[in-house]
Amino acid sequence: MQRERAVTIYEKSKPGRRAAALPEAGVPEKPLDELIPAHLLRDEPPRLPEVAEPEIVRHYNRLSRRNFDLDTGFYPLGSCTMKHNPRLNERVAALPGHARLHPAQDPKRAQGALELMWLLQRSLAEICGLPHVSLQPSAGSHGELAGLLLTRAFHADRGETRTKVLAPDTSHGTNPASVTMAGYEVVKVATNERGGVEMDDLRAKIDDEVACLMLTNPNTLGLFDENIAEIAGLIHEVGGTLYYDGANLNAVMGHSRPGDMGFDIVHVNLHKSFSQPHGGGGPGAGPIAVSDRIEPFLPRPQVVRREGGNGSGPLYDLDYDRPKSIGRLRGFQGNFGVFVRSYAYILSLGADGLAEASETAVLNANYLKARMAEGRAGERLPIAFDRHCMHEFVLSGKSMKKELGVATLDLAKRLLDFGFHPPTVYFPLLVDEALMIEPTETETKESLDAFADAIEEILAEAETDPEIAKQAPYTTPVRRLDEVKATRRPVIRQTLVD
Amino acid sequence: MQRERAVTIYEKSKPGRRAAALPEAGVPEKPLDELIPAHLLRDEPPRLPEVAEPEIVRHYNRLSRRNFDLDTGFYPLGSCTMKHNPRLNERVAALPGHARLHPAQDPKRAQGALELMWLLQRSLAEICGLPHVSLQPSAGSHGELAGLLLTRAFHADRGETRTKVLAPDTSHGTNPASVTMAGYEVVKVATNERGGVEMDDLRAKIDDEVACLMLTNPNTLGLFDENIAEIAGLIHEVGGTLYYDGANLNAVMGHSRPGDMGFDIVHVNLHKSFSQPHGGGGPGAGPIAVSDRIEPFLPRPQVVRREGGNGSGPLYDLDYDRPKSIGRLRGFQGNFGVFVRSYAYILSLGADGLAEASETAVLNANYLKARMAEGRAGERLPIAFDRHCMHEFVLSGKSMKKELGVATLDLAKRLLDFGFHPPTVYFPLLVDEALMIEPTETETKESLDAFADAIEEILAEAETDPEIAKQAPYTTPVRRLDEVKATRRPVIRQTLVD
Amino acid sequence: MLAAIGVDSPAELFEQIPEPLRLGRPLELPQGLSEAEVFERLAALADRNADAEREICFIGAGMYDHYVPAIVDAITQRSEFLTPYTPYQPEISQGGLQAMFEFQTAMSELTGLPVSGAGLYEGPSSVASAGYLAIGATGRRRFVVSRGVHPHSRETLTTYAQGYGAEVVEVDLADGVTEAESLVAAVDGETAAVFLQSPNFLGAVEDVEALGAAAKEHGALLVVACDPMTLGILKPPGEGGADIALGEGQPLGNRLDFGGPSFGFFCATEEHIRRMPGRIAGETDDVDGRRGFVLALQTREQHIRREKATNNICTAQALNALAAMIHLAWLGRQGFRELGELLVQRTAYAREQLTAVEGVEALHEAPVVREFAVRLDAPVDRVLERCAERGIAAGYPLARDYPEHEDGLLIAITERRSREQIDELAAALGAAISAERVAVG
Amino acid sequence: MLAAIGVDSPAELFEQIPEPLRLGRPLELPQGLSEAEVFERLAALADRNADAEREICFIGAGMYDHYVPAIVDAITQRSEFLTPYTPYQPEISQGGLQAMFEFQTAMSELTGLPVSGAGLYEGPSSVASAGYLAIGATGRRRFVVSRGVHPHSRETLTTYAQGYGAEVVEVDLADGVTEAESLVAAVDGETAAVFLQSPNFLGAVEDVEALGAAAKEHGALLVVACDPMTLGILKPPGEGGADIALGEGQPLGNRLDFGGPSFGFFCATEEHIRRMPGRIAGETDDVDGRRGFVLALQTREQHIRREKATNNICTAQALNALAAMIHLAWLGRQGFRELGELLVQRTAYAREQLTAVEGVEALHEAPVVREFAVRLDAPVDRVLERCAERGIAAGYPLARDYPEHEDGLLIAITERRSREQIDELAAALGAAISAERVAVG
Ligand SMILES: Cc1ncc(COP(=O)(O)O)c(C=O)c1O
Ligand SMILES: Cc1ncc(COP(=O)(O)O)c(C=O)c1O
Repeated sequence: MQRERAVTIYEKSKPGRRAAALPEAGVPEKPLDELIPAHLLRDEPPRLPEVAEPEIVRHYNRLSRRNFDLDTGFYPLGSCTMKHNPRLNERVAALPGHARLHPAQDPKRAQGALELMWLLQRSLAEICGLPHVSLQPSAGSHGELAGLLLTRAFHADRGETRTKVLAPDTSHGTNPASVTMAGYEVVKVATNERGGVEMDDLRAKIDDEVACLMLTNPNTLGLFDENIAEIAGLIHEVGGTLYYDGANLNAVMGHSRPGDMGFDIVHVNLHKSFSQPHGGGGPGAGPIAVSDRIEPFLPRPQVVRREGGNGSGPLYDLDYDRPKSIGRLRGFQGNFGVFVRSYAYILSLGADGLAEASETAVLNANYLKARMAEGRAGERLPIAFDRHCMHEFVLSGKSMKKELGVATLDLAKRLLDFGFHPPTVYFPLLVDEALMIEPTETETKESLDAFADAIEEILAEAETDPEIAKQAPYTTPVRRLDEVKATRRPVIRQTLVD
Repeated sequence: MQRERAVTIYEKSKPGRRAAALPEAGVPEKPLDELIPAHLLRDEPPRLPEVAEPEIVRHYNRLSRRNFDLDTGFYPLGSCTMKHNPRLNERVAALPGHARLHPAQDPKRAQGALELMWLLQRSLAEICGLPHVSLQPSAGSHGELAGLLLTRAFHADRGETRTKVLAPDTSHGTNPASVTMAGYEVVKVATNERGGVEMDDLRAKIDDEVACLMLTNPNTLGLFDENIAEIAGLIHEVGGTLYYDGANLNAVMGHSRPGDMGFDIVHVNLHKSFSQPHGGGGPGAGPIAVSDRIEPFLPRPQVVRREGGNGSGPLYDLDYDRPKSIGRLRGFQGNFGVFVRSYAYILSLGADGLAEASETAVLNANYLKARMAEGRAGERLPIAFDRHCMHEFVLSGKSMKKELGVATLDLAKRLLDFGFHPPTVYFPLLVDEALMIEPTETETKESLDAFADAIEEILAEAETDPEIAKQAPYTTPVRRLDEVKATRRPVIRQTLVD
Repeated sequence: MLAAIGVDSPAELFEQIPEPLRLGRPLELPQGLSEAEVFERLAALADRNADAEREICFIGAGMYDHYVPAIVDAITQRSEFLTPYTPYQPEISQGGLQAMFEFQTAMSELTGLPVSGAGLYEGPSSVASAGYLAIGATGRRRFVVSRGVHPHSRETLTTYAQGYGAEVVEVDLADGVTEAESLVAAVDGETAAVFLQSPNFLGAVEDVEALGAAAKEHGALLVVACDPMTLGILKPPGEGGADIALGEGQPLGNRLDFGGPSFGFFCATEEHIRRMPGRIAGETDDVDGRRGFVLALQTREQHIRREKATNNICTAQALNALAAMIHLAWLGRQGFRELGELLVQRTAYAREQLTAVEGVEALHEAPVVREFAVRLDAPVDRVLERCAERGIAAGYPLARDYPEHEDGLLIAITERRSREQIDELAAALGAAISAERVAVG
Repeated sequence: MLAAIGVDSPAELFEQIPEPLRLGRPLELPQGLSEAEVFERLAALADRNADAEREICFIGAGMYDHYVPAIVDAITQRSEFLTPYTPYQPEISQGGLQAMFEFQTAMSELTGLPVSGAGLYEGPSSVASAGYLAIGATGRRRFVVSRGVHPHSRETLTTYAQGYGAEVVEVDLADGVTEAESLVAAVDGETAAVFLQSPNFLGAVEDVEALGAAAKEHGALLVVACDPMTLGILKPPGEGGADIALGEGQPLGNRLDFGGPSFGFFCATEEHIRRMPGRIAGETDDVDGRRGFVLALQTREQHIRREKATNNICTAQALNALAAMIHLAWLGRQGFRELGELLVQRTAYAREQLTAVEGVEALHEAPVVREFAVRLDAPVDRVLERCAERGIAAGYPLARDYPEHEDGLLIAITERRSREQIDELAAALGAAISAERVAVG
């Protein structure tokens, strides 16, 4: 990768340069302060960079080469489902009928867009096994918040107010964060030796103050919780709702459905299971699917299909008339561009293709898991819970750290020199020095083998000289960065002088 | 840049893998050999690679990083006008109305495309100062061939057959190559001490066997030939035609016109002066502009505008009825996609913008020339002909080679380590160890200075240790390659076994 | 591979799912299609939308039909920006991190506030996040919100408030702008934050500084939502005393996309830096002293602080923020200012022409930048219908969001709306209104 | 900068142009426009073309409306492939050079000939270049050309022949294919090359091997033009005895673009490797023994050999050849074959349906792959007009190129032409023909 010293676009700025040519106003002009009172006007234009187009293109081209990306190599970032992003999806999302459609366009003149949203809702409902879908949430954690607000509204509607939300100690950080934002208190539930929910602990913590249990299944250990039916029963008994964090849906598409497991509310990360490119940290989308009893509270507006009377075709519309709705979670109708990509993805794979995708994802994970049980990895990086995994698995770097002094972080950094994106590290929290590995279905056996070989090589190297890993990386645009400084004395914008 | 070992897509192939999903035939099918006799059928499908889409994308992404490109850095490749390629042009060329228009569509239903071609013809005619344009030639050398065939037809029409074509010793290789292909014999004309045509030598070689004189003006030394009017006179006196190699048009747009200089035929490299991206070696286009006396012989079909009778607007059409035409030079109407980009470019810059572009191109060249006259460059790399240049200039590495043992090639290779594309080297032939430098108008003063500084640094380095340059490059995906072997024992395709 | 795993079939791996919970049938979805077929299918759907390429679009209401320069697509479509995830491994994510840093600098310049995040989901949810921050900062649970704030923002704030628990009090508008007295009356010592928008939903430029005084007085935060495209012209909220300036980022480099994905920007005073929601990139050095960028202040975030996080946001809208940065660099300091002036002049012209039309009058006289409201002397929906028949999306009807403005129409201008198109709109409105009058009378 | 140069104004630099030759006035062209305006201008022009997205396109005649997979654009639009020039500096051009090498391998596989160039301008000019090669190889100056060869190729060959000096003799078709006897009669000891095309312009598959015998006998080169999309099905020309196989590359990964840019492919036997036109990439090693690629055999080319070059081509169509390579990799060995089968089956169906229509009959019965010719019992231009009114571009009229087939129509099929569309065409043709008959009688 590109190793030259970082220079910002502001540092390339030269007064008077520019890229944009703008149209003439072409209308009779008036002095600005006749149109807007002077005291409301800005004195100096913001100090944006002054750079001509060729330099802008070069700047961001060079910057791009300082990124590692999925189209360059293996990206087994656990829990993030870094699967291939078909370029077809970008092409269809860019069609003017999608890209230049105004969100406030009269529904009568946006029938294609509304039908697409409706079709996506139906598809997700079938995949999740829950009848009703809202596409509004902008990402997974937004879906979590929505789910908790729905739970609150559901209980309020029955005159109840509850205070607690249960979540396993393996849960993702967004779960507890969403719980607090939704005004609940988190109660942590322990994990048993099989990697599932510790039932006794769960029973002990269940009471009628429990509004909801948030679960990921397969969970963040990549393991399917066999007790899910019983768990659902217990929660429903006390009148709580069961929330399914759908980040791991890629493991079970077409094989098992949250709705059938007893979940009331599910969020789906379209940027994970449904191939929306991750964009360096978004955009994504986190549609939610819910059961009948939750439906009345869904966000407003809802995309509906009205059967057309007297022979005329159906009409797709936005339904605002939802008295029990929790209301809006955002502006307009959601991340439509993401919906287009994900619907194109569903059309491309189809029923069998989706099931096959999950099957291959699970197969790849178990194969890599098997490879990691061999040789040095098997010895130094034991699997946290040794059973067949689903789409991902978690190793522990505890003994590696103790015996070689090489921490999981060091291993991760050394992997960079081998041209791999490291797995998710230090999550889930209950596994010491965790390495969470999700290969996805779009990787070849060769890339899985190459990754396993790299780990073996790094461990061998570490046995002779642990410093190699501890000082890594060496070949990246920059080497290990001082993150503490960035938090202690944060420099979060460029200082500009003029 | 990406330094890993080269692996071809065939070497990544695994039987049974694929990217494409194809539609079902959806029609009643018959056995193939009932439709086509068995002896005309192929036994084994061609051994194309078998690779899934993610691997294809990764393969070509990684390959792309083994290229240096204009959007990464300075590319002063003399005579090639490596100016910025506005992305707008790619956007408009991709509009379905352009990209999916069939070339055999009825002109009545391709009026937009024909009007665009007509407008581009008019624009080029104005820029070249010659009234008639054919867009058919696919590149500059194709335009040269066209020009020579036009000359032949022009003379034949007057019952003459001529055998010789004059070209200066500074001319580009395509000139003599085109002459031979057009069935003429090349006669080389010497260059005078000002870098122009040696008039006495020219006079000595002019006779009524001369069909044409091919000239580049400014020529490949970047110098404008002040005697052009006299030269034109001499050629016309003996009834020859004057051909303008338009590769250097970027120097004079809006400042001086070939037609006004007395040229009969001009080719324009749309991929040079008119910003069509070079694509790693094309596509381009080489439209020709000609005078009235040449017009009857232009290639067929010609785009024409017919004024619409009784109030209806004009109709654009393809005119095949051209009895004296030399005929077709290629299929259909030419590289239309290139026409769209170049017309967009002309619209963007407009009359003043084009003149300004040439002015800046000349200014940048002279500034860099001045920088190269300083310090070590001034001493080791003297300018071949010391006058103000136009859009490019030529230095000689002769003394550098003699005194330091560092050849122009070595300097070029060392520049690669500094992140610059080298100038054109060893051309024009009459300058020893030539370095032909064309910065273009889209470069900033900073990049010109950085280039000059790099040359200075390389020369300083060479004075202490010439080996550094002679062994360069060091940082590129591969180092110096054995080109002799590639010609002696050419391996020009992958050997496949199955 | 099966052998290495030690199973005979992939199906075995799914046996960890209790039999009754296995689907045991194919999903009820169509079978997969070829790329060409999927393209045709989606193109057919897209074809049934009247997008801004087919209609002359005067609808705004928070999202605008600006021209997105070609380099924005060219760069954001590069796989190096398109396909990676959040830069958890900074050593191989310098491109994305530096772009965030450049973006933060730009938004800080636009808003006149020193602290900017790397971007949130979009506008209205950013407003709700400001509410969450205000509660944390003040310990109070009461929001005073001008009805000039985008209706979607107000509704989203109310939705969130049900969760983290806060009261939302609205303040009316008069002559298009926030009623100063009512605002003063509404703000008290329990008020966590005062929410204004300028230009407000009716296009009117608010006197943020004057209105904000009430907040200052009671120690409430002043939260100002704004349209970034107006910040080349209007006094930056930071100079007007805003503690937080935020808004919908779509006008910067993002296409309409029927409402998303875009991004929300969120800027604040130094004081709130450790309460900021979402990612923030920061500059630092590597072990060799080489300049680099990382995710700064991660201790605010959910993956570290979990239930104590300042916000629950994880995946945000990084690519959309990058698009904005490229657009801003393309406009440049002068171009950004000029574009603002172009909007002011064309909008003034449009306002003049339209209010000169028989049956159209100004809904308010307040100063505007790029959007304004009018009253129609005919049923708005019928008029819109007639304009649509002429290929014009005439504007955004105010009835749903402002029952008191049943006859109101909101009209937006961008650099893509030429004088000719504005004149066409005037003609279309005139014709539609008189036709409707004939129809009724 | 002026100071460094030592002039007071840029104008001074232009004084080397004699005053009378300076233009001294602005060009008579409009002034520059903003990006948004240029976009609108060109979009308006594009809007006046009936492209294959608006009409159902059954026109072929050498260029076909295939689906170009999205990854082709995604990759070819990367600046690293889009913006560099010819790889004169191989050390920083390995990407482009390796892609050429992969392309050459693919085309060699398709044609069954060992030597492939990196690509020429397009189809017909490649045919003319083959003529130039044949003269060099044989020292003879007479071409025998089947009238099944694309009319544009024949005309281009004739144009070039005026230059390098050669006689062009055409051989007629019978029942859609080249008349064997006339061909035999036409070939003699002075013949430099025999030119065939299969499938020929009327869509008919020629028996290249049988026809080629005449060439072999007299030591003339056998040059076969072919449609690359048919080479998953048809016996490769190399196996049929071709010395040179070439053709229009557009069907592989290149859009229609109203006729260009596309590329021409050009393959030959080992014997002609040093007479090949244009660039050829070759594999070699660097000084460290690392594998690499360079432009091989440059001693053939104009920049080295000048007037003795094997061809004058310089800038070719590298990016288009790359697009073809990506498309071929995307199809893959099996997909390429399957696509060929799909074309054969749909074409057979279309031929059956259409010739069953009243007033439509087969123009020939020869086997076809993806295109076929019919006769209409009504004026072809009027019928096409009527079909166009129904949004169908029904085909290519043969009248201009084959006066003897005034009533002929050439119909092409791609994977984008569904059964439904074929049935629609049948209906449209039927209706148009009967309407025309009524009209006349
Ligand atoms: C298990 C899990 N839950 C929730 C989330 C949050 O989803 P998002 O990032 O889309 O908000 C993630 C994503 O990182 C996750 O991995
Ligand atoms: C001076 C000159 N003449 C002619 C040509 C040939 O043009 P093209 O490469 O477009 O055939 C070139 C391009 O390299 C050139 O530089």
